[in-house]
Amino acid sequence: MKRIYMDNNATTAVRPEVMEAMLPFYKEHFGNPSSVHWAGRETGAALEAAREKVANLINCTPAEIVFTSCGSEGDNLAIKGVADVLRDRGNHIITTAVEHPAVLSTCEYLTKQGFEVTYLPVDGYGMLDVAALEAAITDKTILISVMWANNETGTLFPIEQIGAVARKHKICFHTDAVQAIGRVPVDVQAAQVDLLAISGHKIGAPKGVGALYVRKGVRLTPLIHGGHQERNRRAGTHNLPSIVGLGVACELAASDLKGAAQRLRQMRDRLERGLLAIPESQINGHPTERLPNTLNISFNYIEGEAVLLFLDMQGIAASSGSACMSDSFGQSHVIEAMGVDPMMANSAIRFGLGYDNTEADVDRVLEILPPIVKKLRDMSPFYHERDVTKATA
Amino acid sequence: MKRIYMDNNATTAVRPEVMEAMLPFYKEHFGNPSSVHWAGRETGAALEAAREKVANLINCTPAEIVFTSCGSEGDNLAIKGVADVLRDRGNHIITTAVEHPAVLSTCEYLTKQGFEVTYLPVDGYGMLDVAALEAAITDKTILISVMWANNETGTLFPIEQIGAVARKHKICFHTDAVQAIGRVPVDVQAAQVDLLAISGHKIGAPKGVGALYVRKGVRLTPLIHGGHQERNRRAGTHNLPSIVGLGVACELAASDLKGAAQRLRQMRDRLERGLLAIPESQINGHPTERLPNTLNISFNYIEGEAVLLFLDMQGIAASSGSACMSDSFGQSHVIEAMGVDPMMANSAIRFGLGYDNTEADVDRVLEILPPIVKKLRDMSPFYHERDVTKATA
Amino acid sequence: MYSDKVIDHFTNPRNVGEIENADGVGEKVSSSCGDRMKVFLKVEDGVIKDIKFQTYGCGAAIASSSMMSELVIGKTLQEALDLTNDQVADALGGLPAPKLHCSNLAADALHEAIKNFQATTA
Amino acid sequence: MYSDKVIDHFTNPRNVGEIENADGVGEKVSSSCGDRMKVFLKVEDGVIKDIKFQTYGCGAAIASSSMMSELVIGKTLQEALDLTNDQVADALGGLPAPKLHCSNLAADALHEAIKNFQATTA
Ligand SMILES: Cc1ncc(COP(=O)(O)O)c(C=O)c1O
Ligand SMILES: Cc1ncc(COP(=O)(O)O)c(C=O)c1O
Repeated sequence: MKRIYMDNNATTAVRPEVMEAMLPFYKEHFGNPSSVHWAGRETGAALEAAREKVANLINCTPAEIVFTSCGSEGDNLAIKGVADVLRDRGNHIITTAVEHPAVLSTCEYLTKQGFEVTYLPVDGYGMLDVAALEAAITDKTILISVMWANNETGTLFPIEQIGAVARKHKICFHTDAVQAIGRVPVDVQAAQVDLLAISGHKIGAPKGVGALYVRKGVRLTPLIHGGHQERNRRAGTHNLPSIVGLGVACELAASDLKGAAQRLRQMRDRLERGLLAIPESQINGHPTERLPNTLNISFNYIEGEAVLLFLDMQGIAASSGSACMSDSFGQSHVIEAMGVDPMMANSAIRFGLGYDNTEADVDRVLEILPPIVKKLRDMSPFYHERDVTKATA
Repeated sequence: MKRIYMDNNATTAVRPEVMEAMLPFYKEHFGNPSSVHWAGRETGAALEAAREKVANLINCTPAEIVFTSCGSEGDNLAIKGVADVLRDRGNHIITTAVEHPAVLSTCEYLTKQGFEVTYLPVDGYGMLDVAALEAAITDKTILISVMWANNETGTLFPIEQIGAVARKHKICFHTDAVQAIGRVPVDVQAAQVDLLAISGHKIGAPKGVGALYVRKGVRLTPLIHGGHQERNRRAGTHNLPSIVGLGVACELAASDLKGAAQRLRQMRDRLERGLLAIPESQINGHPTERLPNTLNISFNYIEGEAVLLFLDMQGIAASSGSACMSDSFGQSHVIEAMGVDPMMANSAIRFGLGYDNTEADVDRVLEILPPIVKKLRDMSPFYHERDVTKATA
Repeated sequence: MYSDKVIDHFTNPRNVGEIENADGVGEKVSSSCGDRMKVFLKVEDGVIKDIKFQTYGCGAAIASSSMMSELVIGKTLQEALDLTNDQVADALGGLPAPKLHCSNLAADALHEAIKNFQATTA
Repeated sequence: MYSDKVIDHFTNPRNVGEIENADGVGEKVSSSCGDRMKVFLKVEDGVIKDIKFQTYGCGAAIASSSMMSELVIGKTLQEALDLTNDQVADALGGLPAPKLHCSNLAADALHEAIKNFQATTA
């Protein structure tokens, strides 16, 4: 059975070019880049070359890149790091109701430490109102943290507008760009962002590496104290092979950002049109302001997990809700924040297309999924009651 | 020129068996272990298998293992995590003057947060007085953090005795076992340790992965908030390939702990005897209570970095001070705490032997190093003055 | 994650459907996850002659419904009343711990349907 | 990290040693890292005829000492006094930023030796 992986918002396979670039750094060039001898020198150069590649992708200087172990660490470092430095200036943080848990749980933690957090609502498309954001600013506001692209729906927030507002009010602005990077253009200068988190494993680099952009002049308390790595912003021996991999993945992304986006969008749009032909289905997310690879779609009256299981049995990997949440029950906080009817929300399935997907993959999903929906609806009491309601109406 | 790597306390090459085990998890089995579909299931099983291997090595249950990104993260998570949970019970932490920066800087940070830290001194061998430790305990003491083995000198602390003291006083006990693991037996039950940090890249696993043992019942605030990974103790998508690698490295270490230690000790002892034949040299560290692979030796009147540079030019990688500190100047805080004469301290060189070293490597260092010392001493004004002093005495 | 039996019953659920003019109808909604099951019974001489179900829920809920229906068809009402959620889960070869609550639906909805039958015929 | 010139002068330092009955002796200790250099001069007709040094320090300190000695041998005292630390570093093809202070030793110790010569002959 051909396996089709359409869960690239959860994680991606390492790209072949990335793998190849990483391999020499495990057994041959394994020195600690902080060491002064040959073994350290050869990796030290590779470390800085990778830093430059990451910096190029988001239009910053290499010194503004701090390597981390994942997107979650980047978000934690940004938010807790700035909160700690600026707590004398104010205790108010603005974020949104639809952030990834890496941001939301961090904010909840800070609430226990005496911070106050405003969670901005979103509309039915998962879109944010920038005027409402500006209105939420108080003289205690020290940080705005708004994601670039939502991991569940793909909805893209108006980051440039938010950046302008943040700059106007001289408030530090962090964005979780874990899903945006490599899929849409990300330019920290144009967006006037101060902190930006990325994660390797969403763009064909391995798991266990990420980066935080820290604008020159932005001070933050380290999350991991220790050695002097990363200009005292992140201690711990450098994860050289993975950092090299992240560099190459960023280089690849930069080299074909438009082309890749177009290919993904074309496939995604065809998948979307095909699946929307199923009656009583709906897209969760913004119709246009959306990641080119993401399709979050609901088929009313059935449960998403059952759909996933049928898909899985046919070799198709997709997801419902965020991967991180799949071990907890209940509804996605993102879809809920959009005000989607709970039963509709429960049937949400997310497809995250990636480099490896082909039009044939789309064909296969379009062939397999509609009968699954039919089968599950035939089993669903809600579906039958709906028919009854209509018949008696 | 044959390259000889004797800096295994800084980092190690990935072992071939480890590499082989990791490879399938980058491009083939790359699913997010939190995902429920096939791609997640196959990695989910690998994740738990690795956890079991790590647990086996230190004699704990798999559920007590939290995977981290490095030793520094483990130390930070342990110390800050416990400090945050127990701050209502007390604000006093006991540690030693010779800890790794991952512990020392974390304690300095906590000092700014209102904690009080006692840094216990060590004797000339770098050894700790357990009675002094017990005497330092107050009713405000919430945490003892004492490393298992020192990274610079290899000196082994009496962890079992310290564990007994901590248990007697019902104080949480963390140990940084980054250098001990895989080199000496580590048993968290026998040692009555509550938290224990390890790092993959010191034992033939890759950089960018580590683990923190958290005894069942010990509560700690996460360092990285976010998803529910690692039973809510460490968020972020699992670094599967590296975790698998850490598992295999732990398995390999457990399978040949005694044999490997004996081989390393034999080579190290021969190197030590040979180098001690150089006049006015001395070992920094404990004569017997020491890691089998570590030799920290001083050649008075010359500077360690110059020795390293000469060694490096001949293909031999060793280090002076801790790798993390090599970009900062000044003396090693460890050697200083031992009360070693500053000039002697400045000439300290650390050899950290590893799996790949051979007796031939030892021969070569014994051949190359004495002439280097002679050459540098011939250049050193201190050395000549010493001669003059003796002559006129 | 799921046993082969669960997968089998999920993929090919037995006795899906509705019985017109059923002798007993019962339903149960899970308070924890919102899953819902509806059971229809045909009873003759105190024996379950036919059973059909409709289930809204995850794989575990659907498999549990199917397994339950197979377990009680042809059984006396008393035997059916004695069926426990655990027996359903066991018959499926076990369920992952976080999914155990899904199996609760099945026996509970069955028992509701029997009670409904008993109440209407009493 | 180090240029080829640094490595060359470190590996084969020129003019290492001591001059018995030197015309001028100077020394300098780095306050930041404890490196120490001692310079011995032989001066004839205001020209540095010979120079020897002893240095305790890292690679950069030793290479700087050697390079300095090469730069001033055969030069007039005034020319030697004009030699700056930066010139020594430049002649070595540059030094890594955190090592720049090591090159300071060389010119400073030289100037001390010249002052010592001038003081004793004055
Ligand atoms: C004793 C000790 N603790 C902690 C660390 C930090 O480990 P890592 O580099 O994996 O963060 C090291 C190594 O650098 C070490 O030797
Ligand atoms: C938007 C977003 N932020 C943060 C993260 C966390 O990234 P990581 O898993 O690398 O910690 C993810 C992915 O899980 C994400 O989608």
